[in-house]
Amino acid sequence: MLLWIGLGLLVLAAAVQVALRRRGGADTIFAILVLAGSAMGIAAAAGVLLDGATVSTTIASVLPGGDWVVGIDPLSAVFLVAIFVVGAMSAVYGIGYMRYDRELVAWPSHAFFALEVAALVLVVCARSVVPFMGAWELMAIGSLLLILTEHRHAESRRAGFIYIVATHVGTLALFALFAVLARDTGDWSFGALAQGTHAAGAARNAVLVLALVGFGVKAGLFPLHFWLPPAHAAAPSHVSALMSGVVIKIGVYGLLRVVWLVGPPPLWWGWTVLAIGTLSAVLGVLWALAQHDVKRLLAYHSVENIGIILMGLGVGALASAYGQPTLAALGYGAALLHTVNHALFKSLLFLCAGAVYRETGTRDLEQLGGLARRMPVVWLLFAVGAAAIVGLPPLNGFVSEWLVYRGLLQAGQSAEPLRLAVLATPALALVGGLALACFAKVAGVAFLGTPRSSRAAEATEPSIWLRGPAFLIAVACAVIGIVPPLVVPVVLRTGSFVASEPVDSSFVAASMQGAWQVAGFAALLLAAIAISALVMRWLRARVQRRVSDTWGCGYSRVTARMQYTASSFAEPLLDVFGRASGVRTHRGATVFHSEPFDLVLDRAVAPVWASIQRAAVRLRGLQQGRLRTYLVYVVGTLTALLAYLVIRGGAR
Amino acid sequence: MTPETATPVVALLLTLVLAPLVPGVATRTRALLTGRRGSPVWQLYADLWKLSRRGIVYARVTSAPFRLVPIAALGSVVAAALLVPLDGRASIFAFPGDIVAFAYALALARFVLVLGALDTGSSFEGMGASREVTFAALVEFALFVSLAALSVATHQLSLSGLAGAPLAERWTSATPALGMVAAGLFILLLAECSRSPVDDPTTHLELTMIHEVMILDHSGPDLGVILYASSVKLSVLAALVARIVWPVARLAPAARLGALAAALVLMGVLVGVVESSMARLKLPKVPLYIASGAALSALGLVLLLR
Amino acid sequence: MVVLALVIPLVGSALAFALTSRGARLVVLAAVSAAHVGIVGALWRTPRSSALNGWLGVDSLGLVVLTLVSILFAAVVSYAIGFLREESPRGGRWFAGCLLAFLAATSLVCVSQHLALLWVGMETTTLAIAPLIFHRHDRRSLEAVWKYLVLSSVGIAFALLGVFLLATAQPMAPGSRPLMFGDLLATAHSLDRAWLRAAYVFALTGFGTKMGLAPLHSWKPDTYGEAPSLVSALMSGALTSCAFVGLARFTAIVFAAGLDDFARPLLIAFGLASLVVATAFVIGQSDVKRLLAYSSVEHMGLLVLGLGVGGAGAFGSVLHVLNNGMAKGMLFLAAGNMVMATGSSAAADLRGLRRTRPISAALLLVGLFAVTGSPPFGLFVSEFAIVTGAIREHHIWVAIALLGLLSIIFAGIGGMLLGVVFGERASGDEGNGSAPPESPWLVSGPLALAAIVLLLGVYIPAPLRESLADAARMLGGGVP
Amino acid sequence: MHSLIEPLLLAVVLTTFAVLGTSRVTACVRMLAVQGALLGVLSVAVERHVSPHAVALGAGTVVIKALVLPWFLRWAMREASVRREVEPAIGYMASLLLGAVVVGLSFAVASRLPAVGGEQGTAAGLLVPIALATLLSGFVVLITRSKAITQVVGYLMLENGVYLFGLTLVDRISFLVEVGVLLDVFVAVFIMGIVVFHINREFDSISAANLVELKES
Repeated sequence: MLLWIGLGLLVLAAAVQVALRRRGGADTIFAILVLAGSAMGIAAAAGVLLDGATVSTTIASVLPGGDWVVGIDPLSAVFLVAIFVVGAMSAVYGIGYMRYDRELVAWPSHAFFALEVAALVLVVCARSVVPFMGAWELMAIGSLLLILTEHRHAESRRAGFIYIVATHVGTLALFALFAVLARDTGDWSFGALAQGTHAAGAARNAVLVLALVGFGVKAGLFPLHFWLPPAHAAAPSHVSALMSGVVIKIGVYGLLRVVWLVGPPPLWWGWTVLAIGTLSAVLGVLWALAQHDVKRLLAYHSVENIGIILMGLGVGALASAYGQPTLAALGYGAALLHTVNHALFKSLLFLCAGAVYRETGTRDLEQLGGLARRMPVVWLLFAVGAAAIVGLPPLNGFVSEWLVYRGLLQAGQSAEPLRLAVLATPALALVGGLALACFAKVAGVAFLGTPRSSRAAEATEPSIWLRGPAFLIAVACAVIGIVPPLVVPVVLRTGSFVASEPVDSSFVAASMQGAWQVAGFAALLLAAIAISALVMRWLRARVQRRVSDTWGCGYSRVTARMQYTASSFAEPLLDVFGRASGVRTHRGATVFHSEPFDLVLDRAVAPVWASIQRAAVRLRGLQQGRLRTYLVYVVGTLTALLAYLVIRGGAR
Repeated sequence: MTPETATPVVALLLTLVLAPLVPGVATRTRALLTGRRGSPVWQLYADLWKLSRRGIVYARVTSAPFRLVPIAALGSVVAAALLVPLDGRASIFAFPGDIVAFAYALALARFVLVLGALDTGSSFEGMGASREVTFAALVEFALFVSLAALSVATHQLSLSGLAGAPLAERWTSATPALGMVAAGLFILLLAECSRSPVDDPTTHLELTMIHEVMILDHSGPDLGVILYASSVKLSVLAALVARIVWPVARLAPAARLGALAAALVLMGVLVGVVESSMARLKLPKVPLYIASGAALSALGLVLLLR
Repeated sequence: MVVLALVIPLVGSALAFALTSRGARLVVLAAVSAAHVGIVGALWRTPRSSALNGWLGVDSLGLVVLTLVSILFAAVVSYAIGFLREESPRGGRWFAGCLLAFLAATSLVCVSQHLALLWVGMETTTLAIAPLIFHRHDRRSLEAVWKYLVLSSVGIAFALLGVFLLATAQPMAPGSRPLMFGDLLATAHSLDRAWLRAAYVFALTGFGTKMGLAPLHSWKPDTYGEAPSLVSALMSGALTSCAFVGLARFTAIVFAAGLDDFARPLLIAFGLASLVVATAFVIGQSDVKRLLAYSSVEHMGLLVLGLGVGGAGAFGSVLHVLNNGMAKGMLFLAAGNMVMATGSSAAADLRGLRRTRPISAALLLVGLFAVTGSPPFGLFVSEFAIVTGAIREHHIWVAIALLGLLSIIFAGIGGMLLGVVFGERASGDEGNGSAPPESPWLVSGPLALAAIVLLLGVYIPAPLRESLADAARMLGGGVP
Repeated sequence: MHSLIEPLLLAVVLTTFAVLGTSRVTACVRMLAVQGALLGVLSVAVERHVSPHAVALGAGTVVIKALVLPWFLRWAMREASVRREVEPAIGYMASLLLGAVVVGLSFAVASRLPAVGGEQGTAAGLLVPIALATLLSGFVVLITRSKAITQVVGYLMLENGVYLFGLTLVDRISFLVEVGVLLDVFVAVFIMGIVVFHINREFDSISAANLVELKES
């Protein structure tokens, strides 16, 4: 019930934007409505999460596929929380963000934004095929319109096109997926489908493969991630925050939902998911390291984090295949928690990046620098986000990565071949190290040192519309990081729900204890740092301090142009990985510059599409305008049919 | 407070006190082996004392991160030390999966250190930071190969389990595998603490430095604390390696403490020997070196998984 | 009642030719269309009504298509009023007259239970629409109408031969009346297999040409490209659907006679061929109306594919007739608005029109998703049913090929339409910045169609569902 | 009356060959008229007992196919001042050979088809293949002749073929339908004639070969 009210408020908010257009007060009312609606939704989701009960309502329908079922179960509740939090914050932020662009008419994009959030809610709440697909496509179209907000730039048009084609391919895969699922029943509600397929082996394999394709595109798994960086770079930052924070997570939701539908997946699937996850994580962060455009860089980090999420998911799938319910719950739970956490800190990072973009007018790292002095609040928030995404304690990123590590290491201790999963642990560590390098680069080059351009030098702190939401998200990151017991048991219970295993209380208790211990460690770390801060204070107080230029190692004075650039900062690391790092480098006597490219989009997808077009052009010859030729086609067809007739026993 | 519960605390304090000795021992050994007298082993104590009374110079461009470097370095190293069973049996604070916490606490210190280096806007420190993150990422990878191997060997998820009592039994059954893992860990220790052959703490040519070049602009107590923190890091890791090679869980508390002190000195000597025996590698070669460490541990891991 | 559906348009057509004042002519046009809609509504209330001792009769399939024709025609008429205002050589006498004659002919196809009569209606549609194609009286439209006439006349001649062969196949039992659909269906098993096969082959070629199945589609791009948009809308929406009715009736008989294994492969082959051709020509297409023509080829392919795979596919394709007709009509009318604004149908010239033609631009965008079978539009339901049918009937490879081709087609259509809707004029000038706002006559029709397509995606009225299911059963299929 | 069928059918074949062979458009049209007349007579001849329906149908056929349409085509030619040559894409000899092939083919196919049920056995036995032959030769004309007008001729021949086949079942296809068919053909040709006329107005020659403006570039 609360959920419906929340949805209603979201739609109402969109209506307000449409009705009031640019009149004063529209934005405020919009913000209030969105926040209220989201609060309702979160309340509804929280209710389900606390007492694990599933609520659902059925709407009679005369379409093929039987009645429509809509409801909240723990799985959708977890995603609902993420959707509403990120959605509301980004919506409010968007109001301030769009005000920077005078000639752009903002109200449609605000309206679309609210509707997009509503569509996301419907996707995770739909419990039967037709409404699910409907909401799914509404979501896709909504994202397209949001990406195209600044469609006067050819860049965003191209991004929108790539996005919509990729996502439509995914939709068609889901098309096939549900067609296979619905093959033997006329009732296409998820409940009925779940009964239908547990038995059938081949069908289940087909479903799982199609799920990897269909939901993989949405989630941006390697190698289906190619639409993601251009789209995230082209969209307005609050849209990027929503897409990267929530929309691509719907792909994860889909995978979990399919697992829930078809029961314990076969081994090959678990291994595949684990492998793809590892690959996406490593390649994603590696390619992120090569970027200079802040938003593209963040987009590649989404690929990385989706990879980490899938590593957890893979562990869960393998564990349930080997019949280890607790480990399965742990893996799925880790995936869920990292989903939520990534939704938080990635949207936080996008919001900060958007503020930088609006203030400096550029997304190119090489043009930034020294922003820490100009916009300290944004810098602080960005630092929090960066530390969180790198997985540093005591922030939320650490908690979920800790869960993933635990899953992998515990898998390593089992007797079955399952223990080979432990081999993914070092890869995860490598990802962590690379992420640290990458965000050291972003934070250091963009915010520290001295400005590399005049625009960077003149940036100022953005309005409260931009800072407020980002601040709240940052607080959420810190709270989850410092008090993990708030969330860990919930996600683990949801994990066992996904594995459709009864929740084992001792396991929950154990996980609760573990969560408290993490909290304890966070406390100890903070205490240690506080103590050493006091020590430093005391030491510094005893000596006299002065300020001078940076030690230039003999050079007369240090200029902004002498600073280390992002390209050169990342170079040695990219060098280690050679061709895989997807970067073209230009070395000169005085200049070192590198331009990244997407190995999949530029090396595989674009060429294939080009060759398809060439083939099509060759076929053009069939339509050369000669009526006699066309008549020949007709008679040719007729002859062929007659031949078929004779072959298939036209004789008496 | 029984001795059993007290020893971990004592061990930690002991480590904190003895820490500056380890690099001293290392440099002294190296000097002796290369036929020089070299500086006394307690040189670092003296340096720290001097630095604590020198004035501080802050570069004009620097901001909060630069000031934060010593605090984070010391704080997180100590927090990490809490998780290590320095006394050979149990750490002060342990929980399943605390190996992750250990590694990421050190990563936190590194993050701040790198940001501080970039804060100065100096190209040299930028260069150092770039090298630091490059090698650290690879070390992280190798480190977790070893930790995974140990966790597979001992069926434990916490450091005090990995390096504590359970390991002792496994040594008898899986000596070669664990040997390789230990060797790999020692190689990583040299890289992580930027000792030769990865880095040369005694060089004075900025272009070849990694760790040193990042703290060029630090001075006075700040520099002192940073140096002290890195010595603590060195000795904690040294103690960890020592515990793995030489499990002493069954000895009496006092003996274990003595073992800790001995282990620290011995590791210092060992580091010195290595440094005297092999020259610093060319930077492009370093990843190869780290990879070799990872390979050793990986071999051990595979043997254990088999 | 059934007869009225034919007589009223005929009378109206005669009036339109007779009347001299344009205003009166438009009134007749609107009145007839309204009356026709009313009659169809009444037919829904009195199912199975028949006339002329059974020569005319309304069965489910006919009723569904008749409804489509009637609604589409209403939309087109409201559009035509605006259209004739903007550009009408010679007061639109031929225009109105032929439109109404076309309505009569299509209604005849839908309601005739006698197959030869159906053929007569089919041929008449060809002849009634030809002068409309020729509306612009220039070289290009001349060429278009010539190709259309020759090709479809030849095709329809084959269809006639098919009818005759079917009559030959029918044993001269005293009870059964020749070529009456109902009797044929009932006594299908007593038909002579050999003649029946031959009849089906010719009928497939003939009606296939009228539907525009590849490789018999070659008239389509030229005709749709050159005809006025509303004519293209009628052809792609109504004419092809009527041809489908003809083919469906033959197919039903063949299936009833137990020749599935003979007919299904043919249908599937035609379907896939049409999809392939559509894919090849949609990619890199530079002209909006030709693009829509090839999209029509694609959807005709889907229709026969649905028939071919059977099962849920049959239901899907009957529903798809409805959806595709509405969506195509809507797209052609929306595109027509833009073409009227610029006088060219080249995509490059239509870019940036969203400023002066915002509603049409929005409609194009909606149409893009509707016509590519995206939920929540009706075409999703029907295409989904077809895919389900293919999988349930173990045509896995057909399903895979279908989905692959659909995704490429989407890329092709999306590439152009997104460019048109969101693109900017190559030459920076804002074009007709001072153009008048879109006239309600010109947008109301397509808007209504869009609403219907959307509605069919979320709600199918019970009686309609019943008729669809009934038609599907007649075509040897079932309800998904 | 029945004995007339075979000679009439053979005459039809001859007219077909004549159309294929002649080099004059007018001659084509004339031959077509003759063919139309033959069809009219045939539609009466196939009947065992002459019925008013059959007579009326035959009369209608003669009027439309032998008189009105040819006259109309000639009018169109005159108005369009069509040059007299047929200008085939392939030589007359070749067309004739093709015609022969087509006739052989149709007899082959017809032999594989079951007999048309009923009393007029042999006659019908000849009727089916010749109907096919006429139809296919019409196609040959359509494809090999490039002039719009000659393509109309080809279409009419094709139509005649179908019509011939229809004669096998006069007793089943009711009169009304036959008339409808006839009228449709009439209107079709009428419109085609108009278009031919317009084509001539727009293009200097009415060679349909010029109509290649619409295509995929």
